[in-house]
Amino acid sequence: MAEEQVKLVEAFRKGLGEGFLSYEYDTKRRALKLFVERGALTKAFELVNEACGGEYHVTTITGADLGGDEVELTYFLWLLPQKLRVMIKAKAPKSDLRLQSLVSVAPATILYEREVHEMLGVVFEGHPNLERLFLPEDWPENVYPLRRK
Amino acid sequence: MSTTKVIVGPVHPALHEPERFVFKVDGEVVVDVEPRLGYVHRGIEKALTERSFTQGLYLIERICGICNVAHTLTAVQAIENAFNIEPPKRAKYLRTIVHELNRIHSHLLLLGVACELIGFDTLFMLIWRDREAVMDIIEMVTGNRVMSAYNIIGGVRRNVSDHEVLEMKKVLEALVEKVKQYKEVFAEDPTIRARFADVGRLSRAKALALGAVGPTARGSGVKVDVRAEEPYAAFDEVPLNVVVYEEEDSWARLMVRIDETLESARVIEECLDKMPTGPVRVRVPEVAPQSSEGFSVVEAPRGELIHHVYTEKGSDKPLRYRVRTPTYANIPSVCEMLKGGYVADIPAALVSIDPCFSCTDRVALVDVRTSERVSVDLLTLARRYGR
Amino acid sequence: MSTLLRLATWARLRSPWILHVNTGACNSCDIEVLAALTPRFDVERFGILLKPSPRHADVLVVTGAVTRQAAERIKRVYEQTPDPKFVMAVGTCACSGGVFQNCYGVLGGVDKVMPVDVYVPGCPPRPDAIIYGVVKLIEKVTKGG
Amino acid sequence: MTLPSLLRRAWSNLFKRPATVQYPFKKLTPPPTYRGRHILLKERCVGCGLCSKVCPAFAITMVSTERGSLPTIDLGKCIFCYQCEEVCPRGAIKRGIDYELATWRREDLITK
Repeated sequence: MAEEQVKLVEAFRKGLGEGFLSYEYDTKRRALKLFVERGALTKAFELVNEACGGEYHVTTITGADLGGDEVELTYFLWLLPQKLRVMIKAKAPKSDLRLQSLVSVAPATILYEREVHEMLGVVFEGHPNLERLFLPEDWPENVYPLRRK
Repeated sequence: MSTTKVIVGPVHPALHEPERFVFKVDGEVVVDVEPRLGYVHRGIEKALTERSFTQGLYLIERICGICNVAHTLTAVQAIENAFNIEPPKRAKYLRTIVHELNRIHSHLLLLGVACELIGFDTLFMLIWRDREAVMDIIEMVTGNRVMSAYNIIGGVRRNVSDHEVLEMKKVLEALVEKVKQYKEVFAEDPTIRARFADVGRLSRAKALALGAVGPTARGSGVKVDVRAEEPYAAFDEVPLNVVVYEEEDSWARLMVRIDETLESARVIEECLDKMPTGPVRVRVPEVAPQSSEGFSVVEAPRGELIHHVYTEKGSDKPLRYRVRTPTYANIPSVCEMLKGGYVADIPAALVSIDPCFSCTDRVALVDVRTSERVSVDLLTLARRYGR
Repeated sequence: MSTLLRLATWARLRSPWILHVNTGACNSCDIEVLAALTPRFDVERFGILLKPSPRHADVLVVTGAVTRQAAERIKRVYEQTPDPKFVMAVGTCACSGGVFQNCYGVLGGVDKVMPVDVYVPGCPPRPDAIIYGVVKLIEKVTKGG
Repeated sequence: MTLPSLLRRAWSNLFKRPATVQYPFKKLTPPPTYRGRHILLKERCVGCGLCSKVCPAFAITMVSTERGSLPTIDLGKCIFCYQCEEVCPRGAIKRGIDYELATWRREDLITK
């Protein structure tokens, strides 16, 4: 792990406190995985923003229901000055699928959050418009195509 | 302020791409844009979890026909990442070559279509005539003009012979000459300057904030290119010059594509020279050897493309497969670009992101709901206002 | 066949105007249809023109598997096309659904929604294979359109 | 682009062969690598059914005949990926370059 990565992990540890769970480093893909509490996501994005002076790019959000009781969200980021791939991971239990919307911090997440909402039923609090994006108008309510039974 | 709603996105004759945008216009100026996606949501991500890795690869290839090589390349790299296997070196070079050939064909296609949208049919026909040469080599190497079915997990399907290498070099050399002429036309021609320069502005700050990718970002001065920054396949040995234009308009985005075409041709030639001999594929297990996750990021012709896969030990199907296509990432930016512009400039701005709507899962057709809404297609729009 | 009808058939064969409809294709068939119109294959030799409106078209060239969202709309396009109309299903997806069979968003081939006159399989078909489909269509029209 | 250079180009194009091919009057031959209609060598087939299992488009079905179980390929479903050629242990499916496959009826696309 290079100096830049260590710095970011330290910033997360200091800034999030309890909200920061752990980290992993994938040497082959040169990617840094950071596991955080779902409540700490907004703060995490602010820390990233600070670390690279606003020069970062939100690649995508993956929502995955892997069969357990939780839905895993992965935020893929690319930090331009550090040339660093960062994955921020958070989990939300299926009984309470609520997260803060990150649109105010990172406007690029606007469509991704809508997609995760309609495919998995995750509610992003504070999102300006959580309407249907891909599914047909006659698709039944509360049926999410990518949920596992 | 009274606004009228204009729906764009019926049967789309120029791009052969279906989409729908609702524009709120005040006179001639666009005030707000609202994209409606998902007319052709086929449910690929779900279907992928129900098919084996090999079968899924052919489905992934058909997410988008134009950048199919980019899709399969990303998929095999993501799966190889999850399986923890390494393809042979020659296979990596061959992947790069086909990937770049695919980029050339895609960029020439877009440049032609852009010319047609502004009514410059001569250049459209000329560019498409020369594009056929690339299609011929793709057919020669992979076995089909468009759907290459070339990348597989653990390598590529077919080796190239020395004769084919020579043929490729010859065709590319001729092509580069022609593309240089087109570059001159694009840079100087008054028609093109009048229709594309200063249209669809997207500032650097906005491009970053809205997550623009590929030529859209590079036309706004953001220096992001996955090939240079997170090198994959053979790009760690074949250095790439990233093309960046600072003009922040549609013209800059088209110029980025022309320069990239030339750059791709150079990369292919370098790859052909440097390519080592050896096997082109390794045997891979049919079922996932471990429960893990893999991802891969690739610079597709339209921008950064990411696939993310979760595997489960002992299963031949992925647990979750996620695809994020470049056009999807560019939609917030294109909405921003169109705001404040004229109605007549909509096609010129829209075409400059090279929208690939089948990637993004949709189709739109004529939909006249109420009498106050007007339904027009892009080409008529371009013809009516543009000439 | 009356003289008038024969004249109409003759005129139709001289210039079959086409409308290209994408019902959820992956674009590869679409670019091959477009390639058939450009200099290398140039179907304008036979008076074939691409028209943007269904009301001007004689032949509907349909590419792609029919998705749930597009089914309704493609029916409307078919109804708007003036008689006599012909439908060409270009590509494997339009013939049967291809790889997209069993996806939740996909109904199947074009023949689920409207009658098809010529099937052109291929993934994607070469432009010359598409021209061959046109030849087949013309054959069909002359034999008893 | 200046006028003289344009004129020079126009002049040189006068003596070039036209870009348009003469299809359908003259048949084109795709390269030998082209993936067209399959050639099914029935005498080699042992009826293992691997091809029907691997087919991503569900185009191959095994039909029992008097010669045992044989595959039939529905060209209307086939995506010409030739994964079947790759898995066949006996090499009973071969590449063909025939691309003129258009028919009037859907049933004609199913090879017997």
